[in-house]
Amino acid sequence: MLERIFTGSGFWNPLIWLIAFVVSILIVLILRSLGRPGFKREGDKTKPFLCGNIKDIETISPRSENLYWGFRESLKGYYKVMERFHSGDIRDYIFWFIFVIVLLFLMEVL
Amino acid sequence: MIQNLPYIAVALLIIIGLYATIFKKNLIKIIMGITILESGVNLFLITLGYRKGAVAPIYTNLPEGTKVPQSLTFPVPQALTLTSIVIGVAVLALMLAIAVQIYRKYRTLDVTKIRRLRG
Amino acid sequence: MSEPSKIVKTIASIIFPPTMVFGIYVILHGHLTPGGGFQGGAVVASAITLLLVAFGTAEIARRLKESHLSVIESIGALGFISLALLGLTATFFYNFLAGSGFIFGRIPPFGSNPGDMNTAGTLPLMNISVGLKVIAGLFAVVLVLAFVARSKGGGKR
Amino acid sequence: MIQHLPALIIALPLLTAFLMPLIGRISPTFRKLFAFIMIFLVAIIGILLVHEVHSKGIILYTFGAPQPGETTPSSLKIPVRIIFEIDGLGAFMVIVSIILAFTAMFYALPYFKEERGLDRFYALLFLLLAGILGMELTGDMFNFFVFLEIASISASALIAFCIDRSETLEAGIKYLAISSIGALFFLLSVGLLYGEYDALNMAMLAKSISNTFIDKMALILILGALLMKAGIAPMHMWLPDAYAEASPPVTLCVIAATQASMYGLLRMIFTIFHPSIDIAFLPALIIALSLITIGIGATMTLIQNRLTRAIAFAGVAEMGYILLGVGTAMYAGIKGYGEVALEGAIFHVLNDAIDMGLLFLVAGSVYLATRELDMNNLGGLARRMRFTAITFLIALLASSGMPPMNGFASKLLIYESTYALNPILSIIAILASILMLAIFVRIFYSVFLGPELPNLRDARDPPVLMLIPMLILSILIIFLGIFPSYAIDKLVDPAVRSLIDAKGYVSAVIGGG
Repeated sequence: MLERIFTGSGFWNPLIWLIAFVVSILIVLILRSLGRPGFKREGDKTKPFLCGNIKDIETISPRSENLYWGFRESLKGYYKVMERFHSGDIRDYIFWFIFVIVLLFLMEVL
Repeated sequence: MIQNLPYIAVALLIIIGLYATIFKKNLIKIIMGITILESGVNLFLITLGYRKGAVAPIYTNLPEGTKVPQSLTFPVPQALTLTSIVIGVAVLALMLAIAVQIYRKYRTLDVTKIRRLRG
Repeated sequence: MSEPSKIVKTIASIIFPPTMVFGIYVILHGHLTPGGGFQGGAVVASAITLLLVAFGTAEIARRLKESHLSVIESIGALGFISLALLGLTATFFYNFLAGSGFIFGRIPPFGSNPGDMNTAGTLPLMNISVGLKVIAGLFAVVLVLAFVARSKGGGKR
Repeated sequence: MIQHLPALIIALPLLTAFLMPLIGRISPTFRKLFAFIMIFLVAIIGILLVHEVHSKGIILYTFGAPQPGETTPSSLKIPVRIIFEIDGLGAFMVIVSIILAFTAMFYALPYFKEERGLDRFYALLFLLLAGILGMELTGDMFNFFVFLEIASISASALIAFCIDRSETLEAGIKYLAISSIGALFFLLSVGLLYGEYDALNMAMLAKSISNTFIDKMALILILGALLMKAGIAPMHMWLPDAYAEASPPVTLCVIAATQASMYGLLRMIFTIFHPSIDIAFLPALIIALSLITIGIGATMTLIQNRLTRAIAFAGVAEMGYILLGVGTAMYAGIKGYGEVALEGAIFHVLNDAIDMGLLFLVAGSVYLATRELDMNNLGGLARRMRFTAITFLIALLASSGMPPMNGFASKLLIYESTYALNPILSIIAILASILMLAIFVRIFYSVFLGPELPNLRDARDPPVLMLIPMLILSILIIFLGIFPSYAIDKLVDPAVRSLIDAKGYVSAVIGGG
């Protein structure tokens, strides 16, 4: 079954993609098998290095609101506007609805 | 001019309703605004079906000499309006019921305070 | 909340029967005159609401359980939808009684006529079922809102 | 019986909804069984109907007529009765709604155990299903309004159903207020069109609409109302509230209602208004709105801490992709790459429904296991909830458009066609899609990975009955991902063809060319 869909300028065939995926996984496995066979996982070799005196390292993980902190920090101004925009006020919901209709109307008339 | 009076009333009702929904803070007043808006739309539909000097399209005991169907108003907009009124009652009842429950939980009907869902 | 005065109670009892009769009239004559299931149902429900205002929520709720109302409502809606389904010999909502000579089956003359109850086929039956549904539904709404209002008036929570 | 399918598919949910309060008095188990049997029947009828449409073309059903196909009474030459008209697009939407409603019902049966008033819940769910299906099948403008209102009323009652939490009430009244105002504007424009052409039938209107000012006004009002109902920015704010606060089965049905509004938009634009109405700025404006929607949806997902709310904002972005395809098709006309864009948009309706549905079902399972939706308090769930984690992974890959999941196929169609229109559009769309993937990885990490939290030790996968709907949707995602041409040939292409053939839609009702 030729599973291809044409997109106007090309086509997309998931089966070819799958074959490529499997091939690349095979390549990765081959590369991995080329590695040093005598490597041992025990000891402190695989543990991350942390400075300071942190206890219970196994239970600490960044909480959801700290992830992508940099992204959020750099777009602070944008998000401030967005939070004011999503005010949760029911009147704003209605206002924006009317706003879009009036905008459409004015663009048509003018 | 006089035949345009209903349309002016429609425009006024819709504007009043929208004004109430956008600028009033009380949830009940917003619900009233929606109801006023709905009356405006209903009035518009009713006005569409009007014909000058025509009588209601009820066949029982029509006045003598009525021409059918020339001197009857359009029945379809009236049916539409009735349906719209029924739907309006359902919307109103549900909104009031939810508003009552909201008052119980939030102890206020001020929409600037009923906004735990934001951001 | 203070008890409504005797005047209110008396007037409500006097007005209640004519309002009921008028509502039922509007439902039954829905296919002949302005009105129908919804309008008549609203009138009847408002008559019951009048009693609710005059005699208090507790008294009415003692006699009319909310679960009964929901059953009546279901029966009304079921009647409506099964009448529509019965028309499936031709199409959904087909008026299979009209002109059949059976109940509500007489064909009215075209144009102005004095109005005959025995016409219009399934429409009066549908009006009746819609009326049942509207009576129960509207009154349930009023009853629930009245309960809520009372529980707040008592200063609870 | 086969010619009554369009009526039965509406009548059965209605009948079930009205029977529910009576059935519930017998026994709760019987009620569950009854609900399941009925949804199964509705699904079967839907599939039969779609099969009929694909084998015979447009199906007409005239209510109250002596014959289902008798659209115009013998004495008149205009359609006066309410007509259901089901073409390829309607059939496609029936499939989408039925997939969502079926999985929702399947999921709801074990999800709700102890709550009161469950017979009302099921009644409203079936009523909502009837409303959605009615919107998709009807060929009558006013009837569309009625079903729109039925769907909004029952959906908002369902959203506000769990009145123990105050947020559900807030979401419910916001949804109801905004959608009733939207529906009133729709009604206003139906009135305008009726006043001008004395017709409510869509085919009749499509035939008679010309390029007058009143027609443009009507189109603007309809567009505003339906864009709002489809959750397009800047009118999308109700959507995260409603999706996030409703229980997962309800959310699935509300997704179906949103997609039905998108269907309404397609129908209004391409069948009724497109050939004759000429508003020059409209396609550009639609594309602009869709880009705003994609941008806001993707970026707002980032700062959400509530799991369902984050998914809901991703859903906003997905609606933006659909609208982007629609806008491109409007801009280019339905030929060449415009047709590809429309194909992508319609295929994305199905994919979006399945992906979002699965994400919300997973969120529901997480909530059921932990009673917690704040992602700050979640973590390490993959150890205990393996199946849920895997399905979430599948759904996140699909909804952020990663190959070989289904989302990629439809998004590729949209990307390439918008690239033909303007490369910048498709670059923005691809960037937003990458951002969505990054954000979903964050959600996946904070919910399922990381060290196990002590208070979540006894989290478990949901019971088997709830796993089945999740499994169904996952299999659909993978199947549509690996064999997209199957869905495109069988479902999407008939829908696109029926949209292109607006004249066929008209002549099926009125006759003639």
